[in-house]
Amino acid sequence: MTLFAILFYAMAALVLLSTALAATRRNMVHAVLCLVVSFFGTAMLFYLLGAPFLAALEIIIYAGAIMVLFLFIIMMIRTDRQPDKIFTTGRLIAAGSICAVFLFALVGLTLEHPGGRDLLMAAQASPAEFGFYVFKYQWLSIEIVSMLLLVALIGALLLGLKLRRRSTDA
Amino acid sequence: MNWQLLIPELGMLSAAALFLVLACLRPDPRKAYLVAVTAGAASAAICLASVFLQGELFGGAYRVDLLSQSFKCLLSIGFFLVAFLCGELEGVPSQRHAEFYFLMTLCTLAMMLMASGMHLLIIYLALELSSYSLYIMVLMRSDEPQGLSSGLNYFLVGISASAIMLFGMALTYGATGALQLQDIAAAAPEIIASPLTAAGILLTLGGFFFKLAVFPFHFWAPEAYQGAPNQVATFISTVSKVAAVAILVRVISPLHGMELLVKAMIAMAVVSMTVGNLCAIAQKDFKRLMAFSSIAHAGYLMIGLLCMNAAGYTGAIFYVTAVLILKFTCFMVMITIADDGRNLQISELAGLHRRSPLLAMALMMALFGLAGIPPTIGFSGKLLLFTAAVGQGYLLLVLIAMANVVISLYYYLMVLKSAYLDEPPSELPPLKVSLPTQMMAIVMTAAIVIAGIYPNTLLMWVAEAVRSLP
Amino acid sequence: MELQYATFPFLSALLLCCVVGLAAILFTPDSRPGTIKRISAVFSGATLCLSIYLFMAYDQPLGGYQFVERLDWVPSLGISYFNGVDGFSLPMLLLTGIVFFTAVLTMWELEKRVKEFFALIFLLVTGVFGLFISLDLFFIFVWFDVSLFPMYLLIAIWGSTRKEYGAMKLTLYLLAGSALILPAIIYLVVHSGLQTFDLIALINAHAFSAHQQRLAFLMFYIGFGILAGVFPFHTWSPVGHVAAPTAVSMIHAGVLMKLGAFGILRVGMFLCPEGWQHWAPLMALLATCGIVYGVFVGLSQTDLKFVIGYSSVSHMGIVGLGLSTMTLEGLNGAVFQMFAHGIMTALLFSSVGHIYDRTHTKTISELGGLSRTMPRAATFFIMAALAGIGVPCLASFWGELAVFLSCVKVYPIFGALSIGALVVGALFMLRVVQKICYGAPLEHFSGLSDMTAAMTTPRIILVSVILLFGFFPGLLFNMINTAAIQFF
Amino acid sequence: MPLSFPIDVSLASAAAALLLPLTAFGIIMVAVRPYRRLCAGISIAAVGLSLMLAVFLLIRHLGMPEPVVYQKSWLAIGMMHIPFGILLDPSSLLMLTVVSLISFLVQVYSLGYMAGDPGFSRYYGCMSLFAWAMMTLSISSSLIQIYIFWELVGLSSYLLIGFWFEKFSASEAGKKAFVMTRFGDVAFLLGLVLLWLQMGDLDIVRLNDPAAVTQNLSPAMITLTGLLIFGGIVGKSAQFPLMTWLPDAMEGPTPVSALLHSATMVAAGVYLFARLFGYFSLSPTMMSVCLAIGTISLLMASTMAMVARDIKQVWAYSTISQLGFMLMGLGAGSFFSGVFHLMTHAGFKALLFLSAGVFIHHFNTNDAFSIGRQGGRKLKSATICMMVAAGALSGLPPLSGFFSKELILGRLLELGNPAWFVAGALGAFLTAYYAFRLVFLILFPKTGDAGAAPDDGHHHHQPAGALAMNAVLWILAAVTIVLGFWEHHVTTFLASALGAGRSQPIGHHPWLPIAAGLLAVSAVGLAWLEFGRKKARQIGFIERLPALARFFAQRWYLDRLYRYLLDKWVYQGISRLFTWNDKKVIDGAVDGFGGTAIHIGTLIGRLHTTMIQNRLMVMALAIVLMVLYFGLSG
Amino acid sequence: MIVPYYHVIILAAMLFALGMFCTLARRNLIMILLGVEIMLNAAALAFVGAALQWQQMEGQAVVLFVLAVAAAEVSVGLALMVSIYRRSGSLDPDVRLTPAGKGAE
Repeated sequence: MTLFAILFYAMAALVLLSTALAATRRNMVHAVLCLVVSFFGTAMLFYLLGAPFLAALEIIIYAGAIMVLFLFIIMMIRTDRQPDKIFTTGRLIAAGSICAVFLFALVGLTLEHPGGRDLLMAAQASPAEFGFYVFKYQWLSIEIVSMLLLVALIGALLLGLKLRRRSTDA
Repeated sequence: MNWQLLIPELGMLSAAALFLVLACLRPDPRKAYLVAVTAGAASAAICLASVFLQGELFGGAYRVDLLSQSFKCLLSIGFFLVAFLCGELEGVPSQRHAEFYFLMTLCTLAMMLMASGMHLLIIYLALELSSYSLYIMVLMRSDEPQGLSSGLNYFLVGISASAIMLFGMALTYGATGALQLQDIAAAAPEIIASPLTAAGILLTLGGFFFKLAVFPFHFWAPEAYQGAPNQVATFISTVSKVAAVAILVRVISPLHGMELLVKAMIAMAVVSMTVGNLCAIAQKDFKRLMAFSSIAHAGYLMIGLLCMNAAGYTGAIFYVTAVLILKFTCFMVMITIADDGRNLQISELAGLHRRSPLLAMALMMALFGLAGIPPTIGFSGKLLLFTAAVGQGYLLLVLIAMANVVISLYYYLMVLKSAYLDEPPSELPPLKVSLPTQMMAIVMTAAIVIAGIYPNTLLMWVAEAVRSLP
Repeated sequence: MELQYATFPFLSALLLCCVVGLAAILFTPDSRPGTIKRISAVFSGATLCLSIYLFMAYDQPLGGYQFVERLDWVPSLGISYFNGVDGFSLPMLLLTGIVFFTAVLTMWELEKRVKEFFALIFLLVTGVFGLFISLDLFFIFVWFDVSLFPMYLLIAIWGSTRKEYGAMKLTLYLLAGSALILPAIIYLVVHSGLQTFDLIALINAHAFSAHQQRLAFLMFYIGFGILAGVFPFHTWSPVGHVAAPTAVSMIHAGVLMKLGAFGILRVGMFLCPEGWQHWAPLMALLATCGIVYGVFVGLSQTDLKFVIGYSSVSHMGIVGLGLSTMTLEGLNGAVFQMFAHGIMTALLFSSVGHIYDRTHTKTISELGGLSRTMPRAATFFIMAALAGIGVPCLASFWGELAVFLSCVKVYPIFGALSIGALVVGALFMLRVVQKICYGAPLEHFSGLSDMTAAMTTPRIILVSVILLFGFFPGLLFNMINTAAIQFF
Repeated sequence: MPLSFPIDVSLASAAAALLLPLTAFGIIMVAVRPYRRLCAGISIAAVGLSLMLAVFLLIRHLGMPEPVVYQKSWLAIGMMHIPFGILLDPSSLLMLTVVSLISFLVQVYSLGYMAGDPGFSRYYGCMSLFAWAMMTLSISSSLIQIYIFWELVGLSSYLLIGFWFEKFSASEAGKKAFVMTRFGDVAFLLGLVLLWLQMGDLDIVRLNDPAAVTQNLSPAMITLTGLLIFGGIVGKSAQFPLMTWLPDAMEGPTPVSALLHSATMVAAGVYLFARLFGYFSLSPTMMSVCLAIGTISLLMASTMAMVARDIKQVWAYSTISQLGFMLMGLGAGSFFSGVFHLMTHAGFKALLFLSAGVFIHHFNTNDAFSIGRQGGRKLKSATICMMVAAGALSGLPPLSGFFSKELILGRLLELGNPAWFVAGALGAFLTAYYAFRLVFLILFPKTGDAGAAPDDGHHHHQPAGALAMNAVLWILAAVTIVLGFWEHHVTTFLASALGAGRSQPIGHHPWLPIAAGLLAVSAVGLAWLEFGRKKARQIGFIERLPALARFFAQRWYLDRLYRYLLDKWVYQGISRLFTWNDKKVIDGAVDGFGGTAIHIGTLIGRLHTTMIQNRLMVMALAIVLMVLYFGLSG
Repeated sequence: MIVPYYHVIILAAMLFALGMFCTLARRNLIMILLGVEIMLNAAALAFVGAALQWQQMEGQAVVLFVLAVAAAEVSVGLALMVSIYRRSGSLDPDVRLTPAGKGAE
């Protein structure tokens, strides 16, 4: 077992643990913070799996921007009015068993898959290479994503405008 | 790089840009409407003109052929038709009309990209683009609680489906090492036969099934239809379905021989049809009923897709064209009656035969078409689908589908009963139907009947388009 | 099978008559119901004349399909516009022409939504004519459905007792039948390997295995059989007939139910002879059940139209029995019975319709003494009832005789049972006649006027036809035989 | 150019005889219904001409050696070959003459009887229809043709019984007659079809040819078909057990009763038996059954007649009993006796009814006691004619009935078992008893002799009508008196009739005529003792046993039994069961199916309105299951 | 050489299952959104692993776009949540929005 492997498993454990915590925290602030930890772990995994640029982006965008946005909103909203029980027992069991079966099925499929047991070869995509690749071969996707972000922007704007209009009305 | 191949898309993009500019200028709604109709007509004309373009872009990631161009024609025609209905866009605040058209244009553009995309990433992103445009369009409903709750539903189901699809793509990519459709199909046979690949592809298809509203990805549909502005519901039930079929035909066609996938699709088709039709029986709201009927039609469309042969694809494409025309006609009638943008209850159709015989007849033909009764285009479509299915040996599936047709007939007849039979509680004035709407009703009725009696031309075109599949 | 191509497209002209009539009605303004009625009468009269002409002009010694027209329609699917008539379809055309014309005349006093009514009737009849002349499976199915779906509106708008329920039940039930027919058609077309819907080509190909034929025939039998009122799929019939307005009842019981039997014959038996052979005992059993069951249930009905509805079930059972015998006489008898029952039941419904229009009731116990109050209407009713009983020299006797003869030969027990049902059949018809026509005239009906001369015209036509073919059954049998003989 | 194609005179006149009444029917029903007298005129002229043609044919074919057959195909499809034919042989010619004669006379009589009735034209129309059907039946050349006209005869009977349809009892009686005879007809049809299938055709000449029959049919089959066909005879001739419709049929106008329900139509059954005599005689079982049924009917009907008060009822019972008597004769193997009795019976029974009709018409009552009390005997010609006819019915020499009865009794004697003869004699005795019981009741009323009854000529209707009625009575009376003396001529004439060759010889016992005469006279004497003489209490010996009298008066409770069976088994039993089944089971299943679909739809529809996560859960579950399936099957 | 490919997949599947669990079980709209984010993240991880297995950059490129999509999703989603919260004062997914004009402000 190489150092890489040890690191991988450790990070995997960290990610799983923090994600599990995030999924089960009653306090949403705690949940988001746990998730931030999880994303850090994921970024490490990205790095281990040869995507240093993505690891950076993961931290910047996911942990940095998105989670902070979540935090803002959660703070904006008074959380004390939330329902006391985060889980109803029935739903907990149902959701748990669905997820467990899903996991079981996927693991089974994966184990059967030919070539699944090959060890991964370590490789590294340098940011420059990566950027070059993306803008050479995937620029249509970039265009689409830019439009997507525009739409999201307009959408958020429209929703926000509605709110403002409502509060001025009121 | 041959830019000409992108002419339809570029046309749409420039229309979108135009609306973005207009949004800043805040024109009056009437003007925006005229621009939209013009843009729709122009884009339809452009698409028709560019129908015989052929070629590949981005190393095969973007394919322009007769199939994609035909779909683009359908999409732009659908766009034009929906834009045509926006003359009384009462469901959306009047100062937001330009943004509304912008989103609609962008959504259509995204669907066009889907029709040509050969790379899962492009397809995924285009799908997301169209979905997000639709989320926002649903949320633009001026009756806010309706819009919000349905938008929420639509959004949550949509992002879940998109996450599932992404994960499926990851699995597929992991198994085959490719994201381009041709390369996926070219993977080693033992990889193709592996259940993990099948599962990956199934989950990937989930995103498209979500667009098509096939069980179990259909849960957004009733709420979204009900809560969306009427025109948006029209758009979702017509144009969006065309796009879903376009992409499904693309994605599924290289995968023939995947037994597991076919089985899963059979199950989904059967459940969709049955759930859609059974639920529609109990509905009072016209749009909600249409939503469930859309789910059922998605089930019929699946029959064509799961045949995984040219006949099946021909049937599916023909049928989705039929659905486009038929659903549009229904919604046109509904929008004309509910001229203040409210949700139409089926009981409000009462006395329609007297208030506007023309619309009543159009509605009747459209409903019979949806039920698949000859001589309507809906029947020709079903015939093609079922012929393909029986050809593949799925007789039982066809019998189930026919049983569903009978169930569906029940609620279509209930609607018809309202329109033709019931008397309104108080005498209502004759409907004011504008001349263009009248013309449109006549054109649509004629199209329904003529394509039902003489489907040859359309059929030849579709078959030719399917032949251009790689 | 011989195909004689037509020099002039008479069959298309027949269809065109209906379509042009439909268009003419649609373009006449609502406000002129009189004109609409006249247009309807003219065009339906034209179809009648054409069908009579076709009947007379058919070259019987030559046999086979005549007046054939053919046009490729959807070549890629093998669909063609392919029409032709033989000895089975000509009597049906004649029947349709007669019933259609008389039904239009019967509704002369209609006042409610005249335009829509006649338009729908024309649409319906277009489908009926189309099915009878079509030799292409695609068109057969198309016409089949075209003739069914106007039914819903016709019953639901202009009907009476529980009309919405009846209309819905009838339409759904019948279309459930067509839900079996379409898969069966597709199944055969696909498995023939010919990629064609051409009925004649499929018959001549003999391409189907016994198993395929059995499966397909069963589907055809049930699918078309629902429309033909085959027990136990008959319950739509009384309910629907009770609800329907007069002309619709006439056309429906008189022509549409025949459509079902004709479908079994034309599609099921021609295409799947082995399937026919295999299921014939089942057909005989169900038909006998229908015959016996229909009369007994009819015996205790309180609504006049229910009684007639169940008599239809019973009479159509005779048709089914004839088809199941697989003998020349049985086939002849079945088709003859189809014709005779069509005319007879049209007469019954038109008389009842008139009675209902005047008295506003169909409940048997509320009627009485009509022979005194409305002698003409009552006379027509009695004539029809007598024809229904199977009195000789009225048309339906011959059909029944031929069917019973062949049935006793093939299925002695079923034959004996069906013949036995004649007693109850007589009892239940005469019971109704007695209750409503006989007895002292009722006070509150004394002011009612009898049929006007105009209203008697359609009934007189029907009675004359019954008598004509009652005295000269050969006119019809010889025609039918030209087609039936090719089976044996 | 002169028309010159060979016209067979016999064919032409037979065809004309058949066509005339049909034409009359058509003209009356379609064209001239409003003109009442014209209707009557047309009808009577048609049947009169037919009568003349029939007589002409009879004379022309006197002593013919072979039956003459003309046939034309009516319908020929596969093996279903239905000829329309004319078969002229002695029996058919005689029957034709009898039918046309009685029809003619009755129609003339009806001029008076039916005068003023609102349905006058309809009446004559139906009469013409009947005449056509019955005449065609008599000279039919094939069994299927007989069946067809047999049904038509039944139809006209239905129409005429229910002629006064406003009366519930009349319409009910018509229905009953039709349905009950239908019972027999169904058996007839079944037997006919079986026979057809075995023989290939139903030619009567061929059926009477023993060689042809035995070649094609096994003995068991002969018996089976024979019995089934006999069922039809039982129905039409009102024999046990299908006899109860006939007394009810008296609800029709009296001339109708005279014509249809005594003289001609009901005799069609017996006639059919005679027609197929050669065929039936091949099966001894069949003949015994016929004999037994005839005997039972004879005795049962006689007992019923002994206690009836209604004048027409009595004659109706006597019809049943006399038809039974004919069947006894035929069943015993004697062709001539049966046919001859059929003819004499036609004459005197018509006379009985027509004279009864005069009483009924005059007094507006059917009750014999009441007629007697109101001075029935004042109607002289009617009374005399009735006495003549009753004498013939009783078998008093030298009236026609005496001869024919004697023939039958003579044949019965030849049978091994004396019981048949005893039963026959008993029947004859009872017949004479009840016939004269009625005569004496009318002649010698016991109380309230209201002598104010007007004379023969004083009627409230047109004298012309009355004249017609009386003339007919006298003609028939003359026939009744003289016919018996032609016994020998008739038998020789009949010798060449179809099937007559298989007739068994009739025993000739010199004592038999005397014995028969004495029997009749003694029965009349008994009736005189009980009803006729001055001190008679007018209570018959049966009436002294009230239980028995009630039993007879209730027609042995046969009617009650049928009514019970019809109500309990058919209406409330099978019919109700089937209706229930139709509503609840078959239709219930259909509706239930629809209802369930709607219900399930509502339920699933509700799922679509619950919390979003429930729906996501279902979505996830479905996906997971599919993936799991992939995993398990992979 | 680091770890077998299927370990990465299983890890991603576990993450995905956790995300799904969060989405299905949490009675809070924001947590549902959060669950979807976890699912997207799991997919991204699977892509990176697959990219390494096939030694391609395509898979990594996808992840880049996934990040963008996630951002769009969160912006729209959170705006929606806030709207709903403003209207109903609750983030319960079972919330029934009151008709217009009667918002719980």
